[in-house]
Amino acid sequence: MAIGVKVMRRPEREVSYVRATLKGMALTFKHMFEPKVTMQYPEQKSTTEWSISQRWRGTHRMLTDEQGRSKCVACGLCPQICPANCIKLVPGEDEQGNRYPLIYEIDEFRCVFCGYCQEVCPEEAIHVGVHFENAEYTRGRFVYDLERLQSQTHAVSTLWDPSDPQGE
Amino acid sequence: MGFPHPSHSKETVVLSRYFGDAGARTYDGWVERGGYEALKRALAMTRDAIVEEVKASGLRGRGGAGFPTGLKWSFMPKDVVKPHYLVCNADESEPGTFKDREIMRWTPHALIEGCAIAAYAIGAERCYLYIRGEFTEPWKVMSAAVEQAYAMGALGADALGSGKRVDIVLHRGAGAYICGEETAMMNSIEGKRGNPRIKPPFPAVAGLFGMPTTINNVETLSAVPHILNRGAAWYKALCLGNPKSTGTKLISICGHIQRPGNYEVTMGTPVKEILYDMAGGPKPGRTFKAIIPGGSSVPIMTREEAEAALFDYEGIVEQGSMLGSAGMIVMDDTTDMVYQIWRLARFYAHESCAQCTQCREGTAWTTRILERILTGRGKQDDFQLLLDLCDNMTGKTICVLSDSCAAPVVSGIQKFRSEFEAYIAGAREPAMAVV
Amino acid sequence: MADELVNVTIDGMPVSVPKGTPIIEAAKQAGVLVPHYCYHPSLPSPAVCRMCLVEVEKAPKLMPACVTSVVEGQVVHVNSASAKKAREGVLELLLINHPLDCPICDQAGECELQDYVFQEGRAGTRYAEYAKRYSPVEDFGPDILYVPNRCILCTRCVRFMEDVADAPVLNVSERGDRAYIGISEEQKLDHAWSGNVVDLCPVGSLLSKDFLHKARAWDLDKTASVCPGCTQGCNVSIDTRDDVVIRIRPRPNLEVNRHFMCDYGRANYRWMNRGDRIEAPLVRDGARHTATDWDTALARFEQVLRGASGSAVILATGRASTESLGLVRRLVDRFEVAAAVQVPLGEEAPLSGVPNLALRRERAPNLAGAELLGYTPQWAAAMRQALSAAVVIVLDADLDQADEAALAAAPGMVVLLGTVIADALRNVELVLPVTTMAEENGTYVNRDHRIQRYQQAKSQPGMARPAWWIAGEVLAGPGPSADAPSTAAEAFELLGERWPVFAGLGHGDIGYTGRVLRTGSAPVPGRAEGAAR
Amino acid sequence: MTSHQAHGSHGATPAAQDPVFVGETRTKLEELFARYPTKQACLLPALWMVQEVRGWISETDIGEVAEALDLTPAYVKGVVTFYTMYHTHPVGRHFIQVCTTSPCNICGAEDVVKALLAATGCVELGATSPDDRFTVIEVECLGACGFPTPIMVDDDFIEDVTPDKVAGILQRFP
Repeated sequence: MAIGVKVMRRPEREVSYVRATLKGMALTFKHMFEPKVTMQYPEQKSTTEWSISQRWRGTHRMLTDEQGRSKCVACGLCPQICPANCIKLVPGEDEQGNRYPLIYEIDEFRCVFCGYCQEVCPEEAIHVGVHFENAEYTRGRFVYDLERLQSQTHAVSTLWDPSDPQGE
Repeated sequence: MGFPHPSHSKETVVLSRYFGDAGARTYDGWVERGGYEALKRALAMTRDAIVEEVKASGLRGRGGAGFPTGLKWSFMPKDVVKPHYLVCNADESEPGTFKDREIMRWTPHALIEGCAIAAYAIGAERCYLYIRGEFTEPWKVMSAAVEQAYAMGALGADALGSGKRVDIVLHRGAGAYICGEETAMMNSIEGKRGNPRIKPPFPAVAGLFGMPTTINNVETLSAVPHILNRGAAWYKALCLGNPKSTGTKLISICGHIQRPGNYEVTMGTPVKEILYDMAGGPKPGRTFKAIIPGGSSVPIMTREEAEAALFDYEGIVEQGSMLGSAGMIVMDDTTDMVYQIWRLARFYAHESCAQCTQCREGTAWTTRILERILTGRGKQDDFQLLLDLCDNMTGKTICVLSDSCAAPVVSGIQKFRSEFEAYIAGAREPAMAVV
Repeated sequence: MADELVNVTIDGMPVSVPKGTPIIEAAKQAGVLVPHYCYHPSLPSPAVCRMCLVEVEKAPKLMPACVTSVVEGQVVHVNSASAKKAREGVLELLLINHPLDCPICDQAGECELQDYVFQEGRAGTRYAEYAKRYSPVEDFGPDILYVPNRCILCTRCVRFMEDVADAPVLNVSERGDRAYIGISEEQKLDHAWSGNVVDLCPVGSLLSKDFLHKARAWDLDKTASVCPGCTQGCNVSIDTRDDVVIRIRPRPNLEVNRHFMCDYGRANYRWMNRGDRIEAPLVRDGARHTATDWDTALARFEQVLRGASGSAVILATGRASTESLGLVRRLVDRFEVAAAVQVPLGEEAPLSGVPNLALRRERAPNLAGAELLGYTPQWAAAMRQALSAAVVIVLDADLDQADEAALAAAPGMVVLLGTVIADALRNVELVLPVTTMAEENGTYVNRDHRIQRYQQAKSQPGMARPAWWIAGEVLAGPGPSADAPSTAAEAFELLGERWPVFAGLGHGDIGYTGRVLRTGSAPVPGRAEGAAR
Repeated sequence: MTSHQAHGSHGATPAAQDPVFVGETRTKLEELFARYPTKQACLLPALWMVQEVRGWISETDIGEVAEALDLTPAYVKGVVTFYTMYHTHPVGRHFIQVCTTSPCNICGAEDVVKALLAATGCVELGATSPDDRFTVIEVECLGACGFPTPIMVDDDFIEDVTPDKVAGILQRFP
């Protein structure tokens, strides 16, 4: 050799691709038999290990009484407390002289999901929901009227309880 | 005398001498028995002299408060520039008391005489005699007597030929305990709801129709003729040791006792003597458990307390209660104290005039709590609640009706707590069904 | 005041008040509010709510502050432990039968029960196991509902009708806890001043049908104003929400209306919310009007005035402010002028318990002010003259059809300073949008020559401006001018130059309770200190 | 509560009637005016007169009293409802009031009430018996506590009533 090339001698064990491949394969195979963490989302909504918190604050739901009427008495506290100003409420009076909401609309686009409306509601009528699937075809559909709010069926949020700060 | 029983030797019979004597009801009969002498004498005296005489006698209001009568009269303005009124309180509605009723039934002219003297003494243009609506018989007797007194010239423009005017007008109540309270009575006479008024102004300044007014009880006024006839010194001497309480007092005794009725005693007589000697003691085989000494509005006394007490204004207070209107309600060992206290609370809830919040809501709530205990649903917390409520009802309202409701409840809890406990613990059968 | 003064100490604060003052009023001066329900400064006090019990040193028990007069050297503790405990007790009792319906109660937010319970009531109830008293809502009168469940029997309403209105159509019925406010089947609560019972009610027991469910109290913006209903000039508060007038309520002024106002005044607000308003200046361009800017419009106005000669007529609404009437009057000073204000007439309805207080026949709030400024109420005469005048200025007057037709046909120049425009007047020379009294600051002079200020309660529509601004700009001449008034207060100061009665007086001097003008004439009889009995 | 609130089983209010204050009653009323400084003070006596004539006090009567005394009907109504002895509903021919307050209560007043209800055929307190003969109510203290149990039948005051005496007493009131 005209020029002196230094040939390094590497240990056989460390340069063998066979070994590395096998190692990689072993890992792959190992995962094939381990429990899966991926949830098949649209088909599958929750698993025993994973579901959204009961304190999740998503789009609203209006609860109804036994007769199917909304529990709301149009007291006006939720539009008052709403920091995003997204609740529109016009009170009315029915034939029995009961106060009820003539118009009750929540603009879910404006909503910041703070949950104050649920917290302030003296009748436990309006609730934020444990719900996150909000796709619509038009923007207008995000203004939920009373009928829409009442027809929601998802679970309602359990707000943070100051007397049990650690609790779920 | 112990009407309807014959007079007992330990009684001092002054006012009740003619109880049961139908002859004393007529004008002539009354004059025969020495009537209208005092009025004649009074009309010849100056107004101040009468007031002084009554002051000297030590006579105190027999309606409950025990305020010196002569002193009360002296509060009336001397110069009669506007009408003055006298009101005679014959709205005897305190449960347990029925003495004024007998005075009016048997000796109406004694009362008329007393009214006339008092009216003259305070310069009253007119005396209104407020008789409770339920007293139909006394009303008839009094109406007839007043009519006769007018016809015979004892009342009217020229009373007994003295040239002085004395007028008495009978006014019938219509069923309201609270109208026995003096300011409520004035409202009732004025044709208003019988709501007590806030004091001041006191009646002697602005009372009936806004004019100076004096209000006296039937028994007080009936005693006045005797004082004028026999002198203040005689009356003052009717006293057993305590110079602050003088004269005789009619006691109404009712409830679990051998001889219920009215007894007239000298102030200061031991209560034991009254209960056992005069009224005959408990029914056979029974013992006394509780005594309410002054109509339903005063604290309940246990037997021991009552037996230790002397019967006068101060003597009863010493034993933790009040003389009140001297209507003694006697309860023996068969009595369910919780039930009776509930019954009293219900009485006050029914009679509250609805003005003051504590009384309007408090009496009704007290009744409900006691009702709950009686149905066997009581709780330990109820004691504290009742005491809190009663504290809130005492000394905070216009009149003393709510205090009166609180008194038996508080004293009942203090003295008969075990009976309440028995209901609460379920050791005793509920006295009431849950509605 | 010549009254003897008494020194008392209330919660550690020494105050001097006239002899005979109740503790509750003395406490107000010491800055201490004694909670109360039955007491009201304009009503006789029965001391029945027992809420105002205070501890007075050396007194054996708690004293009701509303009926206990102060005594020299008295030491009062409003917030001592015993007084607080008593109040807590009263609140607990008031609440045992009171429904928890604040969410649907119109009074919520301005409810004295709510306030005091929040302030010092018990946190929980001890009455939980019992059913509350229940009675259905009753219809008391044309505008009043009674909700017995909420009633705390303070009897303010009964006393108002009995002692102030002198028409005892309300009573306390029954007794004990069965008691309620009753009314006879034969009589309704339809007195001309009955609406006051709604204001007097410390809770939501008496409700106005007109206001029912319309707004929550906390949504309302309140503006100090003067009632535009009649010449009495009751002080009011205009309550608006989002620029819409929702209700009018009385504002206390012991010299004028004490705490009251009549039902006519209360209902007289719908015109303030009218939607069909003129929003831009309109100038006639041939046969039709064209909307334009203010510079053009004001220039045209000036041109009209400069070009005309002879007589001028002003036809003004009785609701125009002193500032507007004065400056508009000054516009036509060089003419021979006939100026009239419109004074609709109605029935007089006095409130007998308050001297010199009534809904007046003359339903024009600024009649006295207009007269001081040279206007007369001779409407028909002015109308006749208008048909031959060179210039006619119509200041928001409410014309009938015949007058409109006559004006449209009049030979002179007609300038309409208005809020709305009638079809018949579509052809006048110039239409200038002005604000209503709810949309501007200004003053009214009432029948007793008391000048009182009102404030802007809502924003003006479009380009509308107060009439004094228009007149001021025209008087100052074309182009930007420092002389033109830019506020009502500046406009008011210009009046003094011409009418000495207003000289030396500014809005700041008038304040919020008004001031009687020195008109030189004798004061109106009966204008004593407006004390009720 | 014992009271007159309970609606009697009685039928509708009687048809339009002649006024109460005519002839003799009017004279009596005018005599009353002289005894009090105000007309208003005659309210209680005037209401008693009405009840004597009518048996109870109706809205119409309230109107008439109000007019006679220069008061308003509402005011009079407030007073009428305050006092328990004025009937605001029709009652039976004989009105029976039984005292059941403590002193009488401990002496057996409740048994007297039961006996009276059974003997008169009244369904409950405050109701009128089917033959319109009796109305029984409990009242608070008649003021004859020493003679338990006192009852009042119309204006007759009867003392010492026990359950076994009830039938005999009722016979006296056809």
